[in-house]
Amino acid sequence: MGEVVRVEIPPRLEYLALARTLVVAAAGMHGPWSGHRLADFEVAVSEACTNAVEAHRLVDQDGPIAIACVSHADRFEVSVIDRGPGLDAQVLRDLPAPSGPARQGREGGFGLPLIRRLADEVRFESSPSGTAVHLVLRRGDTRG
Amino acid sequence: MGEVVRVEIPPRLEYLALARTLVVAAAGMHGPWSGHRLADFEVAVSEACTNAVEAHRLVDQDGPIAIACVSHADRFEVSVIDRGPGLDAQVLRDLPAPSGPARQGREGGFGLPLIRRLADEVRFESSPSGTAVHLVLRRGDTRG
Amino acid sequence: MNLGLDVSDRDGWAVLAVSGEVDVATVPRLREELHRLVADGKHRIIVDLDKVDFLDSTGLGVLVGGLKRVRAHDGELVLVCTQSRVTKVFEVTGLTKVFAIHDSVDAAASSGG
Amino acid sequence: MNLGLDVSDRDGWAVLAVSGEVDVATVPRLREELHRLVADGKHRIIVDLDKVDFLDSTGLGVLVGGLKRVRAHDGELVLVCTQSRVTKVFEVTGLTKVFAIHDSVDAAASSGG
Ligand SMILES: Nc1ncnc2c1ncn2[C@@H]1O[C@H](COP(=O)(O)OP(=O)(O)O)[C@@H](O)[C@H]1O
Ligand SMILES: Nc1ncnc2c1ncn2[C@@H]1O[C@H](COP(=O)(O)OP(=O)(O)O)[C@@H](O)[C@H]1O
Repeated sequence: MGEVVRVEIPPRLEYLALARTLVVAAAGMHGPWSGHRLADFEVAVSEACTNAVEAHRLVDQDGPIAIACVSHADRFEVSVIDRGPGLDAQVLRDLPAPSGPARQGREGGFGLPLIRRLADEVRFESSPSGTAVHLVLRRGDTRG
Repeated sequence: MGEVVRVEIPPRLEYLALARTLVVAAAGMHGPWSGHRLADFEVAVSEACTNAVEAHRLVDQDGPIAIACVSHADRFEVSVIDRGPGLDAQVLRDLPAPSGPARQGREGGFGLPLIRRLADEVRFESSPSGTAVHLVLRRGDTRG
Repeated sequence: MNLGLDVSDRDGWAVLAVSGEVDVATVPRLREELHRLVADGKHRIIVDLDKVDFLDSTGLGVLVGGLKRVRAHDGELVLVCTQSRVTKVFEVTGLTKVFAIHDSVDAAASSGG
Repeated sequence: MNLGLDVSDRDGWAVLAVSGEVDVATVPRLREELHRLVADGKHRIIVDLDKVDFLDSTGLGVLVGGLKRVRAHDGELVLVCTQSRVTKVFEVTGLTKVFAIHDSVDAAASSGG
């Protein structure tokens, strides 16, 4: 496993920009990433962090949200770890297609679709004591 | 106590720039800081991080170095925490004045003098299992 | 907060030039500004996103909300953006079918709207 | 690595323009470049630090080392810097008494050296 950079932020929206800055700097050290792939990935990471902050709010959890970055031979991986209520498997299953008609009527709910589309791979690990979202940026992928 | 941002980096010099970026972003959220005081403080923090990386090398410690940022009512404080061999109290006592003649003959050893001069306050806590350097940037200080 | 908002007029359109980072922390100011414009009777709005460095899902949501508001007054809300890092989030959410996205404020102002 | 080095000639001086961040990770390249210049017989060197965003103690150390090397050949090493964030580290270490620091490459090149 590669070297890990880990940052912990208070569960407040004001810290999202800082988390993004850190992730972009860490990924930049382990690039290069073609085109705007890192910029796309940054959006996915930011959405996951937003959801983590909102998850902490739901359960009045003041503790930090952790963001861990690991560079592997084949990929750069960011894990966003919260201590919120956990993510219902149903939410993930019910997720409409990003460009489906259900999206456009609403003002919210674009987060998970963006995560799915802008990261090369996403894994959710969830329990009633929290959620970890693992976002993958693959090397050698020239999309973007 | 204020909110804490904490980052852990591998004990490698390549990660110092990332640590600086994080500290400057965190301090920037809790400013404003007059003149180039934050830039000066950044140098002090960077020197403390360099020493931490070197301390890990001395004892072949692969574990992370932690950098914690806390904003208090009267100050912004950064703690650089390593698991190196500890800092001899003698080193701190023997430290020549920054601009003393002993400095200028050597190519190294400007680190601790810069830390002392560019942070508003410094505290060292050390034991054989590691060192914590606490660097303070005071509010309302218009030096700089 | 790293968000800039600047309002001007152009050929009967209100031009809202946005710069910096639109995220969940800064988006309330964008929402307020759009609501204020509509309340002031500006129902033809160009949102210029060309100086935006970052745009997240809440930014999309506020723009969709703005579009609904002006359309309720038979108005229009169109976008200006040439940066792929920003247009990408419209593409992957299917919103390129919902918004007219122009290359410049000039092109937007002379669009049918 | 975020360090730029560019060498040129000016009125008998070698001008080493440094940009970006000089820290313990990037400083080996600055040290090599200075040693190479001296080995090439350039003993009058202007180090232009005006585009430097960050300079730490190891950067100071390498400049002190460079000064010693050129002086061993009866040469000179002078600095250009107008940015207070960089000049500050020279001040607090007393190195403003050791280095001549000029406002521009022109001023440095026409200095006694
Ligand atoms: N980390 C998380 N913990 C708990 N619930 C989550 C988490 N991430 C997402 N969710 C759930 O998934 C839903 C959809 O998220 P998203 O697509 O980002 O849209 P929005 O946050 O705008 O509702 C959220 O409303 C929330 O119920
Ligand atoms: N965190 C630390 N752990 C152990 N020793 C330290 C630490 N920080 C500083 N020192 C000791 O203090 C000495 C002086 O440090 P410094 O002034 O930064 O100069 P330099 O690192 O160039 O020798 C170091 O050589 C080291 O022996």
